[in-house]
Amino acid sequence: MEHNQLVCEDARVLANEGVGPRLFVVSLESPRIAARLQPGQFVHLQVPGMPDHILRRPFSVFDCDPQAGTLDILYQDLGYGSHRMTDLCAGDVASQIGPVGHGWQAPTGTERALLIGGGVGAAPLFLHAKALLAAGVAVDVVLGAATKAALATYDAYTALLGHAPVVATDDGSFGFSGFCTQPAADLLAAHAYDHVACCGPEPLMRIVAQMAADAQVECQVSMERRMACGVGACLSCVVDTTDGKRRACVDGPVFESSKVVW
Amino acid sequence: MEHNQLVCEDARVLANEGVGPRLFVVSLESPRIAARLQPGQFVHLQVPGMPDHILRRPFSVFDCDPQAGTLDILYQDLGYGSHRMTDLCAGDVASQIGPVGHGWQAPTGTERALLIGGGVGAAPLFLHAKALLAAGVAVDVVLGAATKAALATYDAYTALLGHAPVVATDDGSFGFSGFCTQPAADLLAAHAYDHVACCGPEPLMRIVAQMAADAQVECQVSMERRMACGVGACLSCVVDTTDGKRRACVDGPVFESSKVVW
Amino acid sequence: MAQVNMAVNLGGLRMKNPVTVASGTFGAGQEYNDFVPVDELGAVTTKGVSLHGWEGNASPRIAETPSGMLNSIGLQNPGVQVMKDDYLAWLAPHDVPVIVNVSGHSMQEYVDVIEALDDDDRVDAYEINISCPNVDAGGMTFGTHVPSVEKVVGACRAATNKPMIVKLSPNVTDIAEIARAAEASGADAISLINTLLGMAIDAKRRKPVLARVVGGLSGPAVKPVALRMVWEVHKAVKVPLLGMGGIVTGTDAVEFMLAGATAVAVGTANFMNPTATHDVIEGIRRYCDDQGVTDVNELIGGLQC
Amino acid sequence: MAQVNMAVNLGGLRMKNPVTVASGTFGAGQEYNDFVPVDELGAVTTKGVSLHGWEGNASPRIAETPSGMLNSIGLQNPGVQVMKDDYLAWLAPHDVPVIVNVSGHSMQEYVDVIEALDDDDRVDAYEINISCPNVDAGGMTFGTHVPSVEKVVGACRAATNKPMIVKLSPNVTDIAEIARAAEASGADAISLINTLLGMAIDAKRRKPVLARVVGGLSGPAVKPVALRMVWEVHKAVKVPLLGMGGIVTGTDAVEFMLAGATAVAVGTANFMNPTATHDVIEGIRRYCDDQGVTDVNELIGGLQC
Ligand SMILES: Cc1cc2nc3c(=O)[nH]c(=O)nc-3n(C[C@H](O)[C@H](O)[C@H](O)COP(=O)(O)OP(=O)(O)OC[C@H]3O[C@@H](n4cnc5c(N)ncnc54)[C@H](O)[C@@H]3O)c2cc1C
Ligand SMILES: Cc1cc2nc3c(=O)[nH]c(=O)nc-3n(C[C@H](O)[C@H](O)[C@H](O)COP(=O)(O)OP(=O)(O)OC[C@H]3O[C@@H](n4cnc5c(N)ncnc54)[C@H](O)[C@@H]3O)c2cc1C
Ligand SMILES: Cc1cc2nc3c(=O)[nH]c(=O)nc-3n(C[C@H](O)[C@H](O)[C@H](O)COP(=O)(O)O)c2cc1C
Ligand SMILES: Cc1cc2nc3c(=O)[nH]c(=O)nc-3n(C[C@H](O)[C@H](O)[C@H](O)COP(=O)(O)O)c2cc1C
Ligand code: FES
Ligand code: FES
Repeated sequence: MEHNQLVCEDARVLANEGVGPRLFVVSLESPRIAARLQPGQFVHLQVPGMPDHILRRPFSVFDCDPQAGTLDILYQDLGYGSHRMTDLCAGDVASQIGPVGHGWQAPTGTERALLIGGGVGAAPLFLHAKALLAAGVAVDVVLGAATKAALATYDAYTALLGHAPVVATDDGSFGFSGFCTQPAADLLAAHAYDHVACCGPEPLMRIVAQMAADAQVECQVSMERRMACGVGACLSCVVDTTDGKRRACVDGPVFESSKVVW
Repeated sequence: MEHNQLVCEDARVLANEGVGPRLFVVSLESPRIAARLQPGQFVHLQVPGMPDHILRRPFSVFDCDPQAGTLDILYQDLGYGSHRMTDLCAGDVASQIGPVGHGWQAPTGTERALLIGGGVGAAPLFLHAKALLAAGVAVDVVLGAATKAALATYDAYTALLGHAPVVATDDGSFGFSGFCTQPAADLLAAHAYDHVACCGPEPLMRIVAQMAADAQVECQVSMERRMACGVGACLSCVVDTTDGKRRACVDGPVFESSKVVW
Repeated sequence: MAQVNMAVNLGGLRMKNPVTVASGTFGAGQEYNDFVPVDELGAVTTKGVSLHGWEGNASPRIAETPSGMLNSIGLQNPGVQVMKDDYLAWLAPHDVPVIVNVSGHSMQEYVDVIEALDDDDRVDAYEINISCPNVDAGGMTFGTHVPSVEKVVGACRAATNKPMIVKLSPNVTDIAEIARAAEASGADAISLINTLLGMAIDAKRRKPVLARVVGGLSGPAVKPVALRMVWEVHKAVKVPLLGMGGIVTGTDAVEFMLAGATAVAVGTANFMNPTATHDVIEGIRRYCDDQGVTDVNELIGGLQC
Repeated sequence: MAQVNMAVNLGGLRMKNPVTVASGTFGAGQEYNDFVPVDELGAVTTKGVSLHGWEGNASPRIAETPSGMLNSIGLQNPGVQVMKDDYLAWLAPHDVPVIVNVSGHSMQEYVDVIEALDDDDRVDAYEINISCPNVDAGGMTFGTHVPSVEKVVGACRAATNKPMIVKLSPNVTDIAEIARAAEASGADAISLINTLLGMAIDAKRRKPVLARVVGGLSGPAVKPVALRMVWEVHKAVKVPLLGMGGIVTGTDAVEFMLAGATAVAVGTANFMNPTATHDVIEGIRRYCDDQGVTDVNELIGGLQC
């Protein structure tokens, strides 16, 4: 693997908007990171205005425009730092390290790929879908969310794919009523895939990994761990794999699901 | 002494402006404190946006409008918290405890008073001057500063007194060239005073106290100490007095200078 | 919404809720009464008192540190007589149990303080401070070695039948060992932690910030150490614990109770927010409501691990 | 503006400036090389290494606390062979002294690690970690009692002639006593502090945040404790000190030097700011310029009190 050069850059907030229940998209001007970001990589962001909280927060990049030098993060307000992020205004500056980690890598020769995103897990798959489509790969997308209003990426995926993604909501307010594993299983049964990529809550990824294994399709998952350094130095973020404990930040966040010890 | 009822109030910033080198005046809407504040009392302010700095900062009130419910603080940017204060904008909110402490109390029957303010020490004397003038007392004011630009209260005193205060600057850029103790000594020699009030660096107050003692004039000084609670509970702010260690926050900040053990 | 039972029993001291104040941060309640009527508290804990009073240390006595502060007050106090004439007199009409924090330069002085107070009905319990890092004689030196802990606690025990809380220093290798010694010597409850010994330096002036050079660290910064020690002591002794160290919110207090504290004390947080004690009490109540806890005693030692 | 002499000598280890990294927070330099070329450092200190490597503890391994963090990594490391083949091989072309941080579950393992490394020229010094709070056997248990300190340090001393730094735990009653034992047993330098034992609790889930329940506290929150201990040890021993604990800025580093440290290590601050080491070096230089200090060695123990 090539050495993935990291930068620490003061990103300027361009916009920060609510896109669903406790869901926000922040757009950042961060040209040096945007220029080199690969699908599935993340940034390690220092949320401004909370100096008593010393750690950075890792966020996947949802969308990225290398020419414009901008990137978008889809985030959920679920704790102290992500709540503070909702206060960010255009013009604010936040330091971020990136692009971090090992992203999605569909096997060479992939013709059809299945992407499954649960909750904000839909975000890091978007650039993957973009790249696959650009490479001529057929892409099916399944999105799961608690409720219709939380399907924050639905329109973006619809525009990208040229048709709506398959959708499941826990409360049945839109699309399939129930967990998104069901439509994913249906698709897996219906088509011949070379590649599955999944990001979302760990139980979802575990089930998808099992389904893919049963269907003998290569499968990748993006793992979340609490991170201190975000650059591979501190070993705070390890994931149990068949190769031992590996760092989610730089050996991942994307791992072959067959290597993860769930 | 009557019990001085304290409140803790969210004050709204109305304005925050530079008035000299590293000198600022912040105006706050703080109706419950403004309504009861006595000259020489202070507020114990929580500077917003620095949660890793847990202590409040004490600031004397420079001017106060009980009807409008507003008060002004003259402050110097000289450390972490006061530097953060320079970022305050209209609409920001800062919690403050007040009105704290034992203020100036000219002896009954005072006919002529001498007020000596060094640096930002000019601030807490302003309301005292106002009250004395309103009570028909003749008031002479001496202000000392490093340089002309730092005489931030000059105009306010001029307007209040109806004439310019006596001024000394260390660099001779305005008024008497040198330490303000000289014009103060001259005034003390020239007039019969019943009361001297001084606020400024401790060396200044010590000299003034000695001059007043020599002239046998009653003299009060406002003492600065690092403060934790600001309400009399923690004993972090004690001043050595002839009555033992007394709390600057509630037994002071204004003390009879004859009682202070310098 | 069911009414939550907030009452706890701290080694014989009945408290209407589990929240008292950390000694030395709240006077005897009077200074904060404008913000929190002292009757609201589960108990009030006084500033440490010695027999004839002490002057305390020189100024500066405090320094601010990241998420914390250092103090070197040095147990300034006016002595037992003023405690009775002023503080206890002011407290008398209030419906709140009083814990008197006891200091001494010698073992005998601890006993003398207790004897001077013991027939006073306004004193409901003692907190024996063998952990103050800010005095040269007595204080922490008593609290860091088993034999001296046994001696002081044993002597105090012989002097009173009132609930006796022993306050431990965190500046030790093995807090559980010290706690067991205090328990074996007659403590009805154990309080912890007192301050961690620390220091601040003014680089420009090349001088210590505190006149006394070193001081005691308190505030949010120390909470992880305090929680760990409460948990260790909870596993080591049977007597109830009074937990403290960096408690600012109701959630912080609940964490201490889950780690094994029967009651908690709010200290440095009072300086940050003068209604901190009130807010902590309400925060505990809200937590219980949200979690369907009907008796706050269910939380004590309820950590699952 | 005169050129400041930044070079220091840490018990025989020559450093071009007084700044190294705290073990375990910087890998062996490779991961931070995009931000701070490792050659800029006065020395690089590796993550702790054991003979055949350890798996470390379960996740979650970290928790954020007020102005600090807890970690319970548990000395995960791939063992001496990988240290040589990978880390030292990567470091070899770089112009920076290497301090290898040595761990063991037993006294023998410390010695074995040193013996396996001692004829490797790429190792310039050892830091003997007798203070890790995150392993069940060895680690901190060696560092909290004089007899075991003497044994481990003496055995390591017999195994090498290279500069040997002994790293102390702050979780002790008397740090000066432990430091004297390390010095008497052959330490060329003493480093302190390792992490303070702490704990974090998730009140909602009623569970510890860390899988291992307790962990080591580091970061700005611990700086006052670290400074105090450096000062106490400086007064107690003659060997030079490597100070650490919450250093974020050049001013922080200067404070440690004034308290008695010959060199300093930047740890948790790297996570906050990946150029922290560079910024600390520049900050020390700027302080010296501003204060008219021409040799950084003038600062060591320069506190006036
Ligand atoms: C590689 C990676 C990519 C991520 N991408 C996104 C994203 O695109 N959008 C998004 O909304 N979130 C993402 N996350 C999760 C995000 O980092 C956490 O939600 C955030 O750090 C929480 O910070 P907080 O201060 O709000 O929470 P805290 O108040 O610190 O904690 C709140 C809760 O969040 C959990 N948490 C804290 N840190 C992490 C973490 N690093 N990983 C998982 N859980 C954590 C805690 O256990 C706790 O339950 C990603 C995490 C990783 C590791
Ligand atoms: C009763 C009282 C009234 C005051 N009125 C005013 C006022 O009207 N205008 C004004 O500009 N300042 C006033 N001060 C001083 C003001 O409180 C300090 O300048 C301020 O707290 C410094 O905070 P900081 O975070 O900027 O400084 P820090 O970064 O905390 O420290 C910077 C320097 O300020 C000193 N300092 C810190 N706290 C205090 C303190 N409480 N008293 C004295 N020195 C301190 C420190 O020793 C240090 O040298 C008053 C102080 C007191 C006690
Ligand atoms: C200013 C101050 C004064 C204190 N005085 C005493 C005291 O007199 N007796 C005592 O036992 N503890 C004293 N302490 C320690 C506190 O009671 C408490 O143990 C410690 O501060 C930790 O709690 P906190 O972090 O909530 O403040 C004092 C602490 C502070 C900050
Ligand atoms: C994530 C992490 C891992 C650590 N690993 C080690 C280690 O392997 N060996 C060691 O001696 N100290 C280790 N430490 C302790 C640090 O080297 C240092 O002593 C401590 O963190 C205090 O410094 P700081 O506040 O600057 O981080 C570790 C600390 C952290 C935060
Ligand atoms: S976060 Fe430090 S190694 Fe992954
Ligand atoms: S600041 Fe607490 S008594 Fe004055």
